[in-house]
Amino acid sequence: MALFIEQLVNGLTVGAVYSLVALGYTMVYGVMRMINFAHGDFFMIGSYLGFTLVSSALLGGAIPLWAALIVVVVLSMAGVAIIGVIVERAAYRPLRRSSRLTAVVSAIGVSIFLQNAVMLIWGPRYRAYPPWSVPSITWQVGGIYINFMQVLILAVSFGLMVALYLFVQRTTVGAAIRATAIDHDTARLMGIDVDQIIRLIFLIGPALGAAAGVLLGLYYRQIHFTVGWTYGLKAFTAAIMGGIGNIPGAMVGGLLLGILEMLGAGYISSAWKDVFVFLILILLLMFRPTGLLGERIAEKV
Amino acid sequence: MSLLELGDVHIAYGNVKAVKGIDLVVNDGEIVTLLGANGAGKTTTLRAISGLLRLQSGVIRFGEHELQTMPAHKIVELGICHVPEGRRVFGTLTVEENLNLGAYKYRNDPGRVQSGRERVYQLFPRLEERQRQLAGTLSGGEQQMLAIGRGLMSDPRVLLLDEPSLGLAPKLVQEIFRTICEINRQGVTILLVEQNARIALRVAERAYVLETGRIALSGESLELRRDPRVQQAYLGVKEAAGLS
Amino acid sequence: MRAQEQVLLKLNKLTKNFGGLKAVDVFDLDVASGSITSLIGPNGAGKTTVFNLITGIYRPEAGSIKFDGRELIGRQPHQVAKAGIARTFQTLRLFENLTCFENVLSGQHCRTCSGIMSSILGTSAQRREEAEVRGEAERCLKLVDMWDFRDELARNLPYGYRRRLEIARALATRPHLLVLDEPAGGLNEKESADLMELIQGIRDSGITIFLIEHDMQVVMGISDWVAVMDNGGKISEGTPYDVQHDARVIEAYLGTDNDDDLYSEASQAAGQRDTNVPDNKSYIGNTAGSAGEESEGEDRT
Amino acid sequence: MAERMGGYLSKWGLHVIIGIGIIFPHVAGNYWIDVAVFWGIYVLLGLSLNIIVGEVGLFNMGHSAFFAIGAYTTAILSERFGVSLWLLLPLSGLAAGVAGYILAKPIIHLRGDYLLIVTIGLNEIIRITLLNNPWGLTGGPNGIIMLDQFRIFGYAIQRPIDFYYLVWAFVAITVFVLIRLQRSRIGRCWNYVREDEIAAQAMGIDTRWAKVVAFTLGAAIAGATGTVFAAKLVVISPESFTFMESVILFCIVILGGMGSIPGVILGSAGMMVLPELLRNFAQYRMLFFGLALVLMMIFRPQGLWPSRRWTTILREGEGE
Repeated sequence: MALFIEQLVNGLTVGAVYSLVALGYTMVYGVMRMINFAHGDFFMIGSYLGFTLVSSALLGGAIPLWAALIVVVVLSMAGVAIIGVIVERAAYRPLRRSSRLTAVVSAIGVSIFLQNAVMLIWGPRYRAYPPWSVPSITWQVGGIYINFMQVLILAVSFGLMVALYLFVQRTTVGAAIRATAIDHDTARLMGIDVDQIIRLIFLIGPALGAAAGVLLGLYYRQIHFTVGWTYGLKAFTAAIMGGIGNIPGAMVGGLLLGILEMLGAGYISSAWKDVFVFLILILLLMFRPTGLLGERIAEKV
Repeated sequence: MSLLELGDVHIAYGNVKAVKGIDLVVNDGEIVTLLGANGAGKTTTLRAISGLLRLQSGVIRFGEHELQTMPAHKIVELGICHVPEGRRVFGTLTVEENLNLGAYKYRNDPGRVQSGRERVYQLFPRLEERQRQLAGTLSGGEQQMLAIGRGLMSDPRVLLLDEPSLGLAPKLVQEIFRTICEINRQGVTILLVEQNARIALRVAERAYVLETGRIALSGESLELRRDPRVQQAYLGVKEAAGLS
Repeated sequence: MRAQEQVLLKLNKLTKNFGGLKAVDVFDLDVASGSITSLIGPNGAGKTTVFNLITGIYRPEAGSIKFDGRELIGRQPHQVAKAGIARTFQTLRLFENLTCFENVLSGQHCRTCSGIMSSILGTSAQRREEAEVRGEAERCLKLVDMWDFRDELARNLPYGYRRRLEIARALATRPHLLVLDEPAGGLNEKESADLMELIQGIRDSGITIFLIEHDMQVVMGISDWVAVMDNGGKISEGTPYDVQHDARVIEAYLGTDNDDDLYSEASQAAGQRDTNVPDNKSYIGNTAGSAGEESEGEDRT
Repeated sequence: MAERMGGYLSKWGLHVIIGIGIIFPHVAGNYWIDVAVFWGIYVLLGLSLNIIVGEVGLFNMGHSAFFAIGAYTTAILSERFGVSLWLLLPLSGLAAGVAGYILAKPIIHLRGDYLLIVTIGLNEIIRITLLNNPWGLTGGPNGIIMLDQFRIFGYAIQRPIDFYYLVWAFVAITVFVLIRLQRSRIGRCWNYVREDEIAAQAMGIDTRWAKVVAFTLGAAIAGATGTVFAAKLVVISPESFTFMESVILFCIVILGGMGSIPGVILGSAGMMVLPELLRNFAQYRMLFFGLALVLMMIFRPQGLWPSRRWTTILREGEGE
């Protein structure tokens, strides 16, 4: 039982990170019907930016450590958001009227470009967040241990997700995002600048990915320029599990994936955990072809 | 007096020409209707005016502005609103959210949005009862009301209506058209695309008849209704006589 | 007299719901062999749903569909086609990026059998079959007078020809029953007249025709039998003449309200418009005008 | 051959290309011959994926799984039982084809992006399984060393130049087969499914069957290619069959132009030979490569050598 709860907490932690990244996939997909294969690289760049900021003098002690970490997260988010907007403008906007597969290949090109750019800047070897970047505090709650980073990850991720949810559901601009996702042309007839909405999506999505990147960098400490693909794939899986295009779906999908993965690692073996996860994904899609919260698409005849 | 003017407008989809040189004038305060069969280019013309389609050549003038190079959202801000064919309400948004989006250009002015909603609820009391409901759960007639109401939220000078009668029961069609007349009386100029020529020619002052991308006929509704060519092609008068 | 005719298609107590809404409600109809039978009714009455039930795209909740004595319910669309029912679609569904000739070739698929090996080896049986298939496609294209367009991509055709091409494609399956969903939709008068001639020609060649149409000129001009649908049920059937004079039909199309007040209001607004309203009956001839491009199912899904 | 390629090239142009192809290994160094060998292998893989993605329009981004099944079947049977490679060629194809059939059957109804993620998932499942060395069969991360070679009357095909002719002979045979298929009832029905599935059904085509056949055939060709790959590479390990590998294959098809055979040949050149040509830029080469992919898609979205039909739609898409 202790193992179960421990793996559940671990799963929630990793899952919250997946959710943040999955939100980027799902929002881009929702509005543009396009899988942004470079999204995992936004996550990766976030973790590198965070690494640089943490390693620099920022954590000098002028402000409490947890506040300094929040600053790092925010700055990395801002940096990656700018890159996201540039990528959209340069590599995706010219393709908006082409076939979806064309955009997929362009995104793969972007991904290769970003990975190699990071490799040239930060070097090809593994980098590690300095050990003093995270306070080694651990709490014992009812027989299980929870450390500082887990709390930070859960707090920041859930904070960001709630904020995003309220923004999308409660504001007029949020409604405009949902409207654009349903129907570009009609959204334009409402006076919504669809280009602007897409730019906004490419600001929010990569920023969330960057936050996830910093958090996971702090959690596992080691980062590498290829991790974007690994985590990107996981997050994409999470988005599909939840039903791609659906914002609560991405949140649920991420958490579910994290928990499944950690339970798989705990009860089966960590070597087979990904097989377990993908098998569940396939089974899920066999019975619910559009994911957990995905809309039923009945083709009009 | 002309508020909206199209000069020699050409539009193509790929290499298929949809509109081949249309000249059209809408005067301030009028209801003008655009008639024609499926595929004649009516909807294409409206989409060009509202900026959803680019022209191959030609001019669209609105007051002192030229619209043909303007993006759609700017055109809405100028005061032209297009209520698209098939209603196209945002089904997973509530009625109220749909209306608020109609007033997107006033999004920083909640008072204005509020008064806009009140005006719409006055025209369509049924929408007020359903303001919290998802638009997708409304009946066809209610969706059409919402689509028109949503259009009015931007406080347009010109309303482009595409097939408001489409798929509606005759009784509802009458209700919708009664409201259209009411909106016009409130000072909104209307350009109406309709397949239901009979009813369109009743509410409109003037009409243009499109045939395969060109204007085949135009004039006062009254005259057109008496024009044998129109009667034959669109009102089924000959067939009606044959039936009885 | 009608009882003596041989029934090719027999719909018995057909019922189909969409989320609680009865799209088709205990619907009965016989289509006589060798006839042209029309199904008319206001938008949303359930006509296209009946077609989708016959062709296997939807499965009814109850009822039976007997074609030539055999039950069709439970068969996949391609099995229905193979059994001898070909259809066209209200919103054209051509293979847009293929040529007209290739479009028509598709109809022969279910009448031929050469497989992968024989195609690779180019066996004599395969070559013979291929020649037959091409001959048949040529015949069908010539039948609708489109041989000159054989190498044109379907997407580049003018609207009227697109309708004809769909009919040619359906004919290439060598059907016993041809089901046409609004074949005259969007056609001008000349094109409609040509179409009527074409449809009659097809019937005379021994193929039974069942069609949905809004253009009353077409319906009344060519039908042997007309059924009227409203709210998912059949409200009338008979010869064109009978149906035109059925009070229930007139009501279904027109509503019972007197619409004078609408026009008097309108004329107040305009100043001086004619308020002379023609009598209800002549309105029937005009329903061509209300033919929509929308699929009927839309409101219901 | 010549007359069959006639749809794409003039007879004369084809002869010139074949001529250059025959002379090339006699003038080029071993390094470039090897590049050409791998190009040929990717052409085979690209052609096999083109059936699935290009002809039928199914989004398969896990194709290297079938390639892996073929390569491992070859390596295991060759090393443990000494089965001849000529026999393993069809056997590996069969194994991958059967796997393709079994895996495709339950998932083939999924739409676009959902199918995409499931194929990625299958790719990962198979890669991880190979990595975990089940029953000690696959050798885990180190893989299997396979020493056997293709032999023609005792002559082992080992030198790059021999491999070159072997691989491109396979390419020629595959192209011949695929052109035959493209122009047959089967090939046409794949295109109907890609264009409009519902209309295809209404024409009496069992679309599910058509999709499964395409998937199985594509997997089988990839599996057979695995045998050639195993013979060339000697060491077969899971890192040759990653998700990235599948992505490259996917890009080959799109880059070349969906459904186009010469497009696949050019597309593989773009994905395999171009990075080699960029070697002068040393560490910047992959950076340029990424950039080139993006620019290609922006300026030539229809692909390098699109099949006739796809040109039209994409050109019009741009114009709008």
